Amino acid sequence: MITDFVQNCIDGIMVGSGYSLLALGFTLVFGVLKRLNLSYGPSIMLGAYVGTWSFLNIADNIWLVLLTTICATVVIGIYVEQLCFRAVSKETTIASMVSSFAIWMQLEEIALHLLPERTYPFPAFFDSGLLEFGPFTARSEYLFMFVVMLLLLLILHAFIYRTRIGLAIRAYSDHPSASAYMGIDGSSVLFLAFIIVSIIGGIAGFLILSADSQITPFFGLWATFKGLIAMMLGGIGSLSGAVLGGLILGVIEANAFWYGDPVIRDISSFMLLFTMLIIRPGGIFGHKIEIHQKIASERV
Amino acid sequence: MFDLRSISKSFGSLKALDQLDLQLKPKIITGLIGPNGSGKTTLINIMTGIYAPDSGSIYFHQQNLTGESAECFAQKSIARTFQNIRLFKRMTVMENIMASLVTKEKNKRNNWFSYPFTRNKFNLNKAHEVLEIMNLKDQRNLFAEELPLPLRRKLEIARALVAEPEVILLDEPAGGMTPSETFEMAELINLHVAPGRTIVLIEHKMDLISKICNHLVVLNHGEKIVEGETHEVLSHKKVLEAYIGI
Amino acid sequence: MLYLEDIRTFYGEIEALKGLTLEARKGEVTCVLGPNGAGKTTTMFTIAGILKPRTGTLFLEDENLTHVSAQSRVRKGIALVPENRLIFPQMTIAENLDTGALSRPLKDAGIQEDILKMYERFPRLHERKEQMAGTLSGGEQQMLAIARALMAKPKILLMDEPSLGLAPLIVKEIFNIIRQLNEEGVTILLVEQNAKMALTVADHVYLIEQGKVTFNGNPSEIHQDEVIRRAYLGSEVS
Amino acid sequence: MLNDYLLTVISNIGMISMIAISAYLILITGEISFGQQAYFGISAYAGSIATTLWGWPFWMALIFGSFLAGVAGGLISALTVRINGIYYSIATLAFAEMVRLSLLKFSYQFEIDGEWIGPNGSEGFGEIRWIFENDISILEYTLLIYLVLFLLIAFIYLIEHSKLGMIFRMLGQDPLLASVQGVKIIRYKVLAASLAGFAAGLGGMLYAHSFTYIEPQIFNVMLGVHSLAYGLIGGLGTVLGPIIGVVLDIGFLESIRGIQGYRMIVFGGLMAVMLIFMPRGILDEKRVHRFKKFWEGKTHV
Repeated sequence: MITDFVQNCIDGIMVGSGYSLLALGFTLVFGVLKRLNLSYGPSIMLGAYVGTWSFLNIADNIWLVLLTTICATVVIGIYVEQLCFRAVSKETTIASMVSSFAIWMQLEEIALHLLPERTYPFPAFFDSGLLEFGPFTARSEYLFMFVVMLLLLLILHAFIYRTRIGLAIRAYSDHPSASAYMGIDGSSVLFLAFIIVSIIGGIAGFLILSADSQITPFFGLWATFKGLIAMMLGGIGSLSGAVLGGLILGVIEANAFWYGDPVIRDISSFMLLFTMLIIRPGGIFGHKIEIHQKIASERV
Repeated sequence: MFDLRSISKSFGSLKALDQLDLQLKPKIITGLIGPNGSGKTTLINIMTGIYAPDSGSIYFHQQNLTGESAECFAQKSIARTFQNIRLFKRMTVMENIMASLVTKEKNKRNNWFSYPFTRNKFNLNKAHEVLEIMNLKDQRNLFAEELPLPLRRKLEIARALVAEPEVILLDEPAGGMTPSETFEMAELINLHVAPGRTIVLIEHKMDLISKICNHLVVLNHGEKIVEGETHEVLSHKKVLEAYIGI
Repeated sequence: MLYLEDIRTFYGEIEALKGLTLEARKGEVTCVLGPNGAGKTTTMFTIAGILKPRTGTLFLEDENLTHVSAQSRVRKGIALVPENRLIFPQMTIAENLDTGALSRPLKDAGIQEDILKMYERFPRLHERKEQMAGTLSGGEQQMLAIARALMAKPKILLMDEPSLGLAPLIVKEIFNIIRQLNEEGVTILLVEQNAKMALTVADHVYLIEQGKVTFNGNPSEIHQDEVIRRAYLGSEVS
Repeated sequence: MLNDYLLTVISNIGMISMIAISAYLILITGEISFGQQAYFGISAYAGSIATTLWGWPFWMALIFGSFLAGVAGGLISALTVRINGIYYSIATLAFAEMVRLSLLKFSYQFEIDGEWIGPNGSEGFGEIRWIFENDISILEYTLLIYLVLFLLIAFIYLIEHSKLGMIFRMLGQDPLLASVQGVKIIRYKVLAASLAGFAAGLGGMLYAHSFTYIEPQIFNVMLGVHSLAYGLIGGLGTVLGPIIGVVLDIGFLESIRGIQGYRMIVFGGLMAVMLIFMPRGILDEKRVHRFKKFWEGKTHV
């Protein structure tokens, strides 16, 4: 009984690390823009489609797939940034969000024109295998994904917290007007953030899909949902919150799946999200200080 | 009538108001002055229910309003304007004025679906009256965001006036205006806004204050330092000290 | 050092600065006084490049900066301590200081050293260096804002109402810091409402009203309250 | 002349217009709901159960389904009054997905004429035979849809020109200012959400009876976001805005054969570009006002 639970948690954390990466992408962009980019998932999906296309039509080389996936995701990311966020005026947050949804539909259809079948195989790094650790097991491709995700999280963390560019991004998302006084150029921060987030998205998409070893057009919606839920669970704008939110989502899903079925798994994650938004909108790890700041900024 | 008893309010580590007592005198213009950050706007926000005080109590006509919502304050016939002008941007001047009548109509026959609300004779007459007073008649079909700043300030006052409130709190009604516009505003307040009403006026332009206020309250660091007749207060030593330093 | 000539700045259609001419000399504290709405903050924003003047010129040490962006002006040596401090509330104090050095070239090795110097100057910041800046008190936030601006190694430090919303005792402390900085050779342009405090540190004073300079001279000349009284409390009161 | 395909497109426009109006009602009160499809779905299921399993008359079932959807809308709004902006949007999305997924688990079947009829989880709910049993042609049903749509538009039009409409717009533009004018914000937010739920419910119930088969997958987030987009394209200045959006998408783009297969690329791109220049749609408040003034000027002469 308890071993089942522990096993579920292990599985959940492995899958959850993928959610964490997606959530990080959402959080970074939302922190900088203060607007929601719905087309993040679909742009990763289209990027992965381009990767699959190159796998099928150019060469059977995993590194080529990785490279094309990342490059394509970055290009699409820039397209979204220019069209939905730079061009649309800042006061109309609704317009940006709906515009990013419009691009979502566009990306999905482009993907279907690129590869019209329902599913395609996505290359895996190596063949599936079951590793045993005492009473617990882990599938090797998920373990690999988990380890790479962890590495990526560490690199990203170091980038955001240890480099000057990371510092500038954080300063801008913390207080855009104050950052202007420090000589930070807002629009280049925005551009940079989109590129970084697209690279993360490309890698995350590649890892998740290669563990699944197949790709479908539903991946866009799936990625947007999982990323959004994980971000909201952890609390908007907090990087560590996004990581933890992803892991928690993974663990809950794995357990709900084990004790229930796929539908119960999905219901439970949405139920968790809904109740949390009502009871604690700031997220499980939302900073208290954020609330203070909100009060201060609302001073009439 | 308006009675504030030892009101305190802090924002984090900043003490905006500290044990402040204030009794408004009815039917005159009370000027509220003090250097930047002395708590004037916070006080107005407390007097309109936007903030609840951390401690202390608020009485209006002997009725305890402490902790009530902004809606409740508004329905007690207290109106206000904002320092950073707040208008319904995507409504016309006329609609902005009508918006103020939505909850304060005295005309009982005009119920929910009395159609159409914005063409109702009773409301229209009232709105036109106010537009006439504030010289906004020619702009009545413009959108609020299309107006230049002085007219926006006037529109805010018009919106407050149309509900025929007992108390109007004016937060820098001449902020950002030129001397001639300020002069015009002073005339307007004196002739049309003030008669028969209790007015609180926050203003930095001392010319305006000394021209139209009968009574002054000076705040500094969230405390009331001086209160009294305008001319006495302005030549009070403490006031100058508050403004130009310790 | 810094020279503004005939600057006219507009907020939309409102002319906030109507031909402002002003000079800040090297190594001095130049103080701009004036009532609310006179255009003090607009002056600061124009110098920092956040607002673009419609006409006029701005020189920093013989270099014309009139058409230079706000980002490059920080690099050229103009640092601003903004009104209301505007520190980054969700970053630690150490990180806030780091952001100040963002305008310095990447290879500048002295950054860590300068941070240590700041801690030496403001021991209270040192004690709390891993704390979120939003949890600091008003006075500490002001110190942080000053330290952050100094991290850019500015040629001239602009300070916009450093005493705003602070208790009298802390205001004194802040002005002690300003005096100390000036003694160390930092050029400062100070905008203040608290005239009395400002005059204790000023080498040169400008009084602005309605976007124009109405007085320009030594603090000793202005000390005879009359001018200030007129500017702050109106002309009708004697 | 009016072939069945064309009639289906026209009746589709009518039914989708109702959920678009529902999203529009929330939009003018200043929030973005990703979850109006939930109310569409609730009413589709409830109304169909009422006619098919309980044998209720059509009109009663229509009111019942929509009323249930309205109550659900009000309830969710009352639960979420404390949150706004992105938090509200995500909360509505979460609720809608919960409804959709619960419908996958929802089974309620009766044996009628030797056949098991009723919703059965992911297999959906077929045999909603009201149209066939009463021998109603597609044309007649289309007319019925447009009668309901007309009544709905008339009702919303009335509301928009009454005090209530003014209050909704006040809430949407500046809630704090609205409360300073004495508007009880929570009450009207809940009211607007109930009305929106009701409007979506009308569409959902009619939809189920038009297609005779529904499944939870129909009520996914795509439906909700589309209905949101219709209002933003058509314009937030008048209730006719969302309908223009629907007509543009379903009527116009679907009928151009040349772009078959590229519809979303064209529509998505068009929408993104349009939102840059008209962030509040074609018929935004300003254009509506100008049009009214122009019209008044003409009639006065």
